[in-house]
Amino acid sequence: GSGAPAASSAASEPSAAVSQSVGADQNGVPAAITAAGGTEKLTTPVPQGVAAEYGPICKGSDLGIGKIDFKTDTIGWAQSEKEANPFRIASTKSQVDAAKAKGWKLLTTNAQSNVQQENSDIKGMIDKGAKAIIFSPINSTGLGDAISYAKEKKVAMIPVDRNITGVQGCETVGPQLGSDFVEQGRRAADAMIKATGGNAKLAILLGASGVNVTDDRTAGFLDQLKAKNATGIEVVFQQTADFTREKGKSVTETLLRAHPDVNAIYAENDEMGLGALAALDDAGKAGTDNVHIVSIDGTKGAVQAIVEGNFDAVIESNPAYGDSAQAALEAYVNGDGAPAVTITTDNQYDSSNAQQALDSGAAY
Amino acid sequence: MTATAVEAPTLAVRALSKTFGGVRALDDVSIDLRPGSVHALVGENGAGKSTLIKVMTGVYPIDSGEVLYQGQATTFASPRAAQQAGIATIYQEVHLAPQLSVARNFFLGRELKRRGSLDLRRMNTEAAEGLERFGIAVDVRRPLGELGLGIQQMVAIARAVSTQARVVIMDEPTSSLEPREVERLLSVVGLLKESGVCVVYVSHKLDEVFSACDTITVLRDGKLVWTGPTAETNRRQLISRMLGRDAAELDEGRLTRLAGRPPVADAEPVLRAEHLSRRLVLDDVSLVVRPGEVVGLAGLLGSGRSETAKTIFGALPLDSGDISIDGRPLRRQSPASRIRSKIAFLPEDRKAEGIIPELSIRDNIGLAALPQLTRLGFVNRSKLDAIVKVFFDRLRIRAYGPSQKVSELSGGNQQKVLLARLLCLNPRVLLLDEPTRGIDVGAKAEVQGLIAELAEKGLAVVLISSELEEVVEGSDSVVVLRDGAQLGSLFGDDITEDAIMDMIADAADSEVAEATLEGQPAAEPEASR
Amino acid sequence: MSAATTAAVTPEPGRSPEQPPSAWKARLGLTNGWAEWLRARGVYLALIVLVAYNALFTFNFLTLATIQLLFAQLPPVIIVSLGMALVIGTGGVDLSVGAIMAIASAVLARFVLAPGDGGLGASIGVAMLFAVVAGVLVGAFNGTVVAVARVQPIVATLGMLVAGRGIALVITGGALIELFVPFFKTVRLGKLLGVPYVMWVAAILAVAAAILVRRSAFGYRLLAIGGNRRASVLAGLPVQRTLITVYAISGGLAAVAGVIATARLRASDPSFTGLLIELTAITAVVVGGGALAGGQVRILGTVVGAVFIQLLETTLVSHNVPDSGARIVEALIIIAAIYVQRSRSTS
Amino acid sequence: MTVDRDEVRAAADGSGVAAVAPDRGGRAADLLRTRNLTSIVSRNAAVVGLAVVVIVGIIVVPTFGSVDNFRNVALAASFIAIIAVGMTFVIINGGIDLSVGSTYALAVILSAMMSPYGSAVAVLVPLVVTAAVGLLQGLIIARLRLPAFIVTLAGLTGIRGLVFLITHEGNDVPQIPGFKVFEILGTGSFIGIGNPVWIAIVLFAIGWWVLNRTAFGQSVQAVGGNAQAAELMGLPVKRTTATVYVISGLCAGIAGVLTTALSGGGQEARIGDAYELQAIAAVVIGGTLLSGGVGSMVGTAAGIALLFVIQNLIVQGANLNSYVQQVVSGGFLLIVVILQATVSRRSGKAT
Ligand SMILES: Nc1ncnc2c1ncn2[C@@H]1O[C@H](COP(=O)(O)OP(=O)(O)OP(=O)(O)O)[C@@H](O)[C@H]1O
Ligand SMILES: Nc1ncnc2c1ncn2[C@@H]1O[C@H](COP(=O)(O)OP(=O)(O)OP(=O)(O)O)[C@@H](O)[C@H]1O
Ligand SMILES: [Mg+2]
Ligand SMILES: [Mg+2]
Repeated sequence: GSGAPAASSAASEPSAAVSQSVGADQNGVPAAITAAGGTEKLTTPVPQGVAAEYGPICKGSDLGIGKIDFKTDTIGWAQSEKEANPFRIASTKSQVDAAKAKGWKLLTTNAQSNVQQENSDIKGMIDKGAKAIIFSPINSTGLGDAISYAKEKKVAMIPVDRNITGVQGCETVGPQLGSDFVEQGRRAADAMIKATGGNAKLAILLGASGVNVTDDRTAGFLDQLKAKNATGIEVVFQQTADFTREKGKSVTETLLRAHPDVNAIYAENDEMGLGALAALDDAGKAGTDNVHIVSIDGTKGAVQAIVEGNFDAVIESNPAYGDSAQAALEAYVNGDGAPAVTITTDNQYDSSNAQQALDSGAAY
Repeated sequence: MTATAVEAPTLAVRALSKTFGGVRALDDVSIDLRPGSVHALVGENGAGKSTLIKVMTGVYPIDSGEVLYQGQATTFASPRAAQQAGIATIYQEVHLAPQLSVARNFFLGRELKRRGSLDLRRMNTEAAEGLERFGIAVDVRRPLGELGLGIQQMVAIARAVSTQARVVIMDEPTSSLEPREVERLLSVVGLLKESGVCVVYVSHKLDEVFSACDTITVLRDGKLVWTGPTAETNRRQLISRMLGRDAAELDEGRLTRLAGRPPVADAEPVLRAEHLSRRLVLDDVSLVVRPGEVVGLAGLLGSGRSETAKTIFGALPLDSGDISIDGRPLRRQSPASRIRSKIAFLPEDRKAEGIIPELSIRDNIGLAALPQLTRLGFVNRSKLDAIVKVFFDRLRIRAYGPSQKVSELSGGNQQKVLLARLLCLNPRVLLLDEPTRGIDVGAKAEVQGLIAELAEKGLAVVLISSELEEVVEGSDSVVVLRDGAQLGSLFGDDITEDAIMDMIADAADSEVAEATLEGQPAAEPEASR
Repeated sequence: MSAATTAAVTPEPGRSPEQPPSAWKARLGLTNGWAEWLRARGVYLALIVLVAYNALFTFNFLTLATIQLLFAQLPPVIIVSLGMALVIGTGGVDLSVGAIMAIASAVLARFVLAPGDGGLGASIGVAMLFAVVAGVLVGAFNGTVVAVARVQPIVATLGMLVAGRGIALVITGGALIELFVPFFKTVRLGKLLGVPYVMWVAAILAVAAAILVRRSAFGYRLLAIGGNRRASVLAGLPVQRTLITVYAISGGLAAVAGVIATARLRASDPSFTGLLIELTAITAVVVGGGALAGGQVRILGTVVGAVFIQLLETTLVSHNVPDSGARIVEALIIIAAIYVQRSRSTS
Repeated sequence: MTVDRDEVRAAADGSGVAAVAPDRGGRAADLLRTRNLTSIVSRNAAVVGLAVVVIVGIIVVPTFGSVDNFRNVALAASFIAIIAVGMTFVIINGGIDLSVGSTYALAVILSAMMSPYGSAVAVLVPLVVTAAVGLLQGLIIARLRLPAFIVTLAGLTGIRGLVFLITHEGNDVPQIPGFKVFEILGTGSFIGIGNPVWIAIVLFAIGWWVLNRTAFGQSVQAVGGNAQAAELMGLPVKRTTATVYVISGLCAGIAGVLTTALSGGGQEARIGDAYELQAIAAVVIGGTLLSGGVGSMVGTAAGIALLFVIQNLIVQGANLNSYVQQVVSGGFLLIVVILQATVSRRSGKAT
């Protein structure tokens, strides 16, 4: 729970951008949110660190979920992917730290990117007596089995980070807290346009294939280029680098041979961006004067790269849902309820605030 | 039905040729195989007998020439096609599916069914009956692989014979059988012949050929050198045709009788293997071998001869027993340590336990002697080549050179490669399990001669052979086994085939007697307890 | 050994009545004619075709820089494939090489990191040494499980594939660790005669492996065990020792690859270092003419196989083929490549 | 090593054919009895292991023994269990199928894609396609005699590529529009146990029957033991080999359809990643030899159960972070296979 408050201080501009683009969207609601069943935007003033809230206010009692005594009952945290990259590490750490601070009993599992495993992890924790599950869904649709089991067992379900598709309002799961990946892509496009002045030969390092984060970040980025009519930015290359630094490096090396004229790279996560930077460095092309880099996540390494003049901008994808999710849970089961969908504020770093983010610890 | 020479051939080949790489394995061969007759194919190792069979039955494609089946030019696309057309073949050294039960093997490919499901009950009964015909009474539900090689061979034969085929081809069916089984097999061959089946019979054992076959074809270097009725030839002529040498020349080189050397009883034993026991396999077997002595192991299939040799060699763990060389006890039970103690072992199952098929003849021979040929971890190739050359020439291995792959050799030549592997170890004790299995008359004489020669040089030899004659003629003393237990020993002139068979038969009788005597009372107290 | 004595003892007897194939033909593997020869070496042909395609259709391909880049990317794959070739030669397989790369990388990181950052502050030389030792030990463990406990290699090393990466993550504490080691720059960019140092390392290891297989007693044993393990036991070969050594070598080579990969990335990334490299290496061995059943090792074929696969992937990336298409094309080309070189022993 | 259970039982009863050579007396009978006993233990090492782990689990981890938990473990295991049925055939036949994870994903995606056209289409199209994919690989392996490992490795890559292709690089996550009847296959249950579990049980029974009670099953085993010998014995080696890959593809397809039916929604295109390794591990833990010829369906069932019970115990019993979990499950796998190998060697044929 350290990231969110710190981030919010620098959040006014980007959060405005969120509202703006939400307003600009066809239905007025981003795809991920529609999918999550949030239909109407709440007009109540949003708290710090929250970009927008949607849908009705959910209360656990609507699903017959009883009150939880957090001193004695346990709750569960189901992580979707290995705690291998900084995002996942921070994400789990945030849940664990928040629970520890409150003195809650938290079980944790990790599904290692396997959706069946996440289903059975969640059900396993329920069998073990967890009264509520906070979980990071592997994808937006594959957890129907675990969700219906939880419903049957009257266990509260709080999805974080990704939203669950195909549920309406609060009928199936409790309040959802998430980032808007499409929006992250759009903001990356904005940053890229700003960095390149609207003229560039651009390469995209895609995330792992078949993952909706990849799709959203690509779609948001390309849509925004179109929306902003940035015809000067020519996308000459799109290859997956699997969200890893190693692939980011080797794909960029090949890219530099096949397309020596590329002068901008959009990396869909920081790791790939840093891999690209390593390749550029070996080729003597590091630095934003040579090749512009914009990436998404907001890890320390990438923010440091801004400070060193190698990255132009980093769009944050805030993993720290510990405090907010646990607060939402408490409100959902014991209090007055929480909004069906909460989109958190994602920060954005460039040369103006990178050093500050490092100093304050906002970059994770 | 009676066989008459005028009957049309069931199966015939015309001008058949087959080349492997540079080697001409079959060269313009034409043969007629008639119904109701038994046709022998003989020839040296590597003469092309197996190749002929494989080309006829669709294993190898035909290079040139044709195969006529029931008067029609036929090309079998696969062994399956040949089998379905009514040609049952027992290929040389082909193991069935060792993990399946005997009965399932017996019916493999033509399973009996009841309501869509295998009729195991009937398969078991009928397989047991089918094997009875050959005097094999085993539990047909046991996995085949648990049985000795000889039994496996019998199952393969019984399986082929029971398919009601028009043609039955047997490639060295008796190589792992001992006399009693051979006799049974030959009587079945007789039955097949009477019922009009065309039988092709390949063997290196000329006695079998003369007693069972009507027609003989001799192959040499892939060419047909002679074919004719059995009555028109004799043993010596046949051998001279096979080897391509004069009959007179043959007489000089002939060496079959090995025994009759000066007694060696007074020398200190080299090998002492005493009270060898292994649960359910060996029961207190003892052997003592002196330098220059050949000790034969005799017994029926599965009597534990191979196991005795393997335990001495450390390849099969012992429950109890003492083995010593020159009075020094051997403790570590591993082949490697036995080889260091100068014991060498020739396994009976050359394919599974002997050759390394993908390696060259040179490497196969040098394998066991590597420690002596290695300096600083590197193999001294010139030394290796020199040693290999010695044995390659001495054993007359038939190949285009030591660099040929062993898998490309005929069975007999593979056997010689294995012998060479043992001999270059300079052993003091030789354990030979079926050393002449599947090798031709010429080579057999050579191998037998070699054994005698080695014994004369002071090696201690343990000889296992399913050919009783070989044991009788070659051994200075014989230990007779049955069911893993030692029945007794025979020495010198007492060693005769009859003596051995009598010993085994007596034991069988007394065992039956014991069982009937002890069986009843033994059960009583148990029940009352 | 002197050439004279070798020549003196190897004349072919030529006793066969047929004209035996000449010795040089046998030595070149030409006994079955040119068509077979080519077929058995289909991987060279496949590589030539791929290079020709690139020369014609890939922008900027035939340049020194491109070749140097390829040489910089290749060594980890080649080195891992060498070990894999030896293991496959014994009839086994080593799925844990990627995990061992990760372990080596993690050990390296723990050693070079300053004590303040939770490391030991060792010099890079010491760290690399221990990284390789760690790989050898893990390999030896695999070998022991295979040889002594007689677990089937694929499962034994599958267990290590799962556990090994976990161990690497435990060593680094889960995260990627950036390493600022000046020596890594030499590893990445240093060249001798225009060829990157790392490629020299790979080449030397390949030559060493070839000598090991063809000349040493160990090589003989390895092939014998792969050809017929039971017969090798009965021939008195030290089967267990040989197998353990082979897996240890494979582990050691994987560790060397792990060190190189770490230097390339300037970071230890235990989650992804060497991920799935085992499949690439197995493919390289098989495309290079090795048989999974064991009994033969083709070092040159393996190296060429590794080059082929790496170049194939690079080609697909250079041409910006979408992931879906790239996977399909890669699958088809690999099947085509092994079809071309299909070993004649199968017929 | 594959004497059937009932055959063994019959032998123990003394029913059936005269068991022992009359002239070999009691020794052979002894021998038969002991071999059967030890081979029962060795062949069922996985079953024994499973029993031990379950009993220890129930005692040590209180929540592990609940009915709900067992029900959930069974449901979670059922998908890979179904894949493992096909894998058992392939491995006994002497091959391996690395493509099942991708084939499974293909079925998952196709089933959701086809669901707008009705339940029958959503079930049948994926099955036909996955059977065809299996057939294609089987034919390449059997006819062109290319190594199964590489062919199915290419299958793993290529089929995943196909999945990405039909989902536009994974951008599409096809959904089931509304409720479709076939979802019952996944979500329904009978006497409290989920339908996928029942389907898995039925497939195991059929698999056992085919393997041990049909001529095809005999061929599969004989070809796996020694393909060359099987060829010479006149068995349809190529047809058998191609067929096992069809079975494997089909099983992966069934598992995929059930997954879609259970989730009621679409899945991402990367689903099923590394499932092949789990299936192979289960088969091998079950005592099936990768060298072919020897194996059992019961063993595979126990192997799958063991894998999932261990995984569940890790969740239920300890609160480990993800990489320690990995070390524990890899270590467990190693321990199980080492024990398995040791037990079967002790009691099986001594080498
Ligand atoms: N697959 C093969 N590849 C190369 N050469 C072969 C192959 N099979 C057989 N040969 C060669 O063909 C010749 C004939 O072999 P074949 O097996 O037919 O002999 P054989 O008469 O059956 O001998 P034996 O009595 O020893 O079984 C031999 O020189 C052998 O080396
Ligand atoms: N007639 C039989 N009935 C039952 N089991 C048998 C029979 N014959 C052999 N066996 C089994 O086969 C095993 C292997 O026998 P083994 O081959 O070692 O004996 P052997 O004396 O060397 O005979 P062989 O001539 O077959 O080599 C024995 O342990 C025995 O259990
Ligand atoms: Mg032959
Ligand atoms: Mg024997």
